Amino acid sequence: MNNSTVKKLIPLLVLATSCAATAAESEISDSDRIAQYREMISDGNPADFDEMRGEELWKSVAGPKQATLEKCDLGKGAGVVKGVYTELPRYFKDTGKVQDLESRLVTCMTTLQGIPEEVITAKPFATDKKASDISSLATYVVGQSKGIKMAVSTKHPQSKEAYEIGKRIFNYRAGPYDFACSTCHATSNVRIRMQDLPNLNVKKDAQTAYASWPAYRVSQGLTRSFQWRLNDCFRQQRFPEPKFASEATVALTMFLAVSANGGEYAGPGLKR
Amino acid sequence: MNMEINLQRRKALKTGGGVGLLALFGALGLLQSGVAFAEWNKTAFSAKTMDDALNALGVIVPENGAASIQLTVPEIAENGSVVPVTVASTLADVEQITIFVDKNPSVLAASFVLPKGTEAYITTRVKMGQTANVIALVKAGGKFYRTSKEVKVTAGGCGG
Amino acid sequence: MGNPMKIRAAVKDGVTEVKILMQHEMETGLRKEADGTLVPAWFITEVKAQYQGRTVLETQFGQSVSKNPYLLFRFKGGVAGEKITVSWLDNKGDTRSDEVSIAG
Amino acid sequence: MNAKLIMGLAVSAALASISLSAQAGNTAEGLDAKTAEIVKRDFRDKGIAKATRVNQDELQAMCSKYVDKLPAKLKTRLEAGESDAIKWPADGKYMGDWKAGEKLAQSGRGMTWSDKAEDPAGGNCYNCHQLSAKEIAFGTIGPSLLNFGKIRGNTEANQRYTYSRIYNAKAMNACANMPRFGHMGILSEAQIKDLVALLLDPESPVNK
Repeated sequence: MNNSTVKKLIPLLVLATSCAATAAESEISDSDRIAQYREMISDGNPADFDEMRGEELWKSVAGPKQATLEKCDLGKGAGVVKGVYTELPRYFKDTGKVQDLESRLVTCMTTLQGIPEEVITAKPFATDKKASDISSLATYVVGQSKGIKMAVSTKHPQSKEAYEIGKRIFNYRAGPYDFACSTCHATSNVRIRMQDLPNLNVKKDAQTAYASWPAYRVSQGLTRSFQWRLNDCFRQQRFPEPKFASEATVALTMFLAVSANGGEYAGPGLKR
Repeated sequence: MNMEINLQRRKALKTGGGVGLLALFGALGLLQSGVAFAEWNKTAFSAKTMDDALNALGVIVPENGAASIQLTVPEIAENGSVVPVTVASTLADVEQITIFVDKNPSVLAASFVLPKGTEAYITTRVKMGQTANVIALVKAGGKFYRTSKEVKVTAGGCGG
Repeated sequence: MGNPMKIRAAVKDGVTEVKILMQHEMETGLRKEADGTLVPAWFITEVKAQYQGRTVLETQFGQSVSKNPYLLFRFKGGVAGEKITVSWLDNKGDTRSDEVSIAG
Repeated sequence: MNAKLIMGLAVSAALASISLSAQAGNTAEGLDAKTAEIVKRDFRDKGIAKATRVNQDELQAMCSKYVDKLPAKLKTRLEAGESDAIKWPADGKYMGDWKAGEKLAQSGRGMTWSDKAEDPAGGNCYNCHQLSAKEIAFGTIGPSLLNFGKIRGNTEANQRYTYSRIYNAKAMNACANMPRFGHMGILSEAQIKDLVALLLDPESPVNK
């Protein structure tokens, strides 16, 4: 054991008999070190490659209809990509549904390119063996909203309803562990192991957290979409699997996106 | 070995465009795209211990570089798959910078040859299987200097 | 042929800073699949950066370099608008070259 | 530092929204019903995580509905029910092996769709608690348990108490964050005993 380890252990041992508040202070230094680590890896985000791949897919003909996605309407008119992510999810007249980015991309790929929905949603997440087209497309689209403030509307009654349902799903406790999203994400200044947890009921935390997804996950070497983020939360909640781009996940996204309103979108992010 | 190098050259040429003129340059060692690579130091990169790695690099006993090498690593790495390492040096005439991780299966991580005019300042990212020392070796004016720092690799997330 | 790199280069006060992000799996050869089979080693062994025909950095990598390798280095000289070429070679003999103009 | 204050605000905000929805009558209940319907439809079996896991027992349903702030009477009733269901060790012993307990505490595995049925579940303890001083990667969702045994004493009464807390934390606090490790069959009796030993054994790193 070297010196620095010993130094770190001593304060912990001293604190052991004192109260929890003091213990919390000593932990700040480790959190600071984690922050320092994140700062050091913040340059050179491999998510850029996924963005490039997505842009190419967006502009390339594909599917039985041999069409590109350049006429896809993500909410601001056919072909508009700039800033669309900051207003998603939203209500779409043509489908009569509230859709998030990924479910809307499914719509465009089916209607414009003629790719069957089952084909798109069968394996919607990237693996270390195979990239996911829909995930790369999402990375490309979100990149075009960098620096723009989140402004998701709940004016439409269906949007409002999605928000309310999403809030309920956020607090929905079930499964063998009795976990809900709120079990880990409704308290400030707590962490799992060394990972700080955002309190998604607090505006600032919600903004920072939402604005950094999709993100390149260093531990997996993959760029992850927001639908993946929710999917993996439910996995760790010991829930069954949420269907990709389902009403449940879109409603939850609506709740989280509205909670992040006003925050500047900063993705795609880079995470541990 | 030779065959392997030739194969690599051929592939390199292909990416360079594969035209006859380039092939000619290649044969003369004047590859336009600059992909005439030196031979990879297999012995050093296969070394399992610091001693073996240093031997393979022809280093006898390096000088203490604590004062002359600025090694920047995180004290704690949130994830061992990406650990940022920056090596800089105030020494004159730095020719080479080498980075090791003493507890990795192969201890030598990366080696940089700095031609004249290139500053002694390198950042890269390495994998670490566990808490270990990152070691920087700097060759300057024909001499080797060494310094090291510990990086704690933590268990992350929910672990599931 | 490998996937494109992302290279940024900028000159300031006579020093050019180059940041390179490469796309590569960097498999150690020690990782196992879920079914227990070993994933063969596959990693970049060498990276070379050139400016106006002269080498400004020569690099050798081992298995310990992270997936999608990142490199930052600085060299004296370098003129805005001029090109930097970066090339890599991996242990399977695959290679990739990309270039970028130095920003002012 | 402001955690308490922020939490307080969040809780009162949550309460306010509940009472508002309650005034709206059918709307809130309608939304609750619709949420349950959507959740049942939109989650599917994956690996060992079957779709039926979204079906809530009364405690889960009530804690969801009241966002973990139960009316006093309901809280008391639910806690009594959980307490009555605790299965105590037949041999009357509560202490196992702290070394096995430490291993369990370190493991965050178990019961996700990427775990296998035959893989033993971990205790997930370090995810939320500080235990051994040697482990710096500990969570803070739950209180620090460093020196738990030293502070509380390794008495039989305390062993029994500790066993019950791990077996079913909801017996004392209906909407606690902590899973009901025994009640829900996550950990076996022997595993819980190992964790009791980790917390109380004077030789355990928790108390060193």
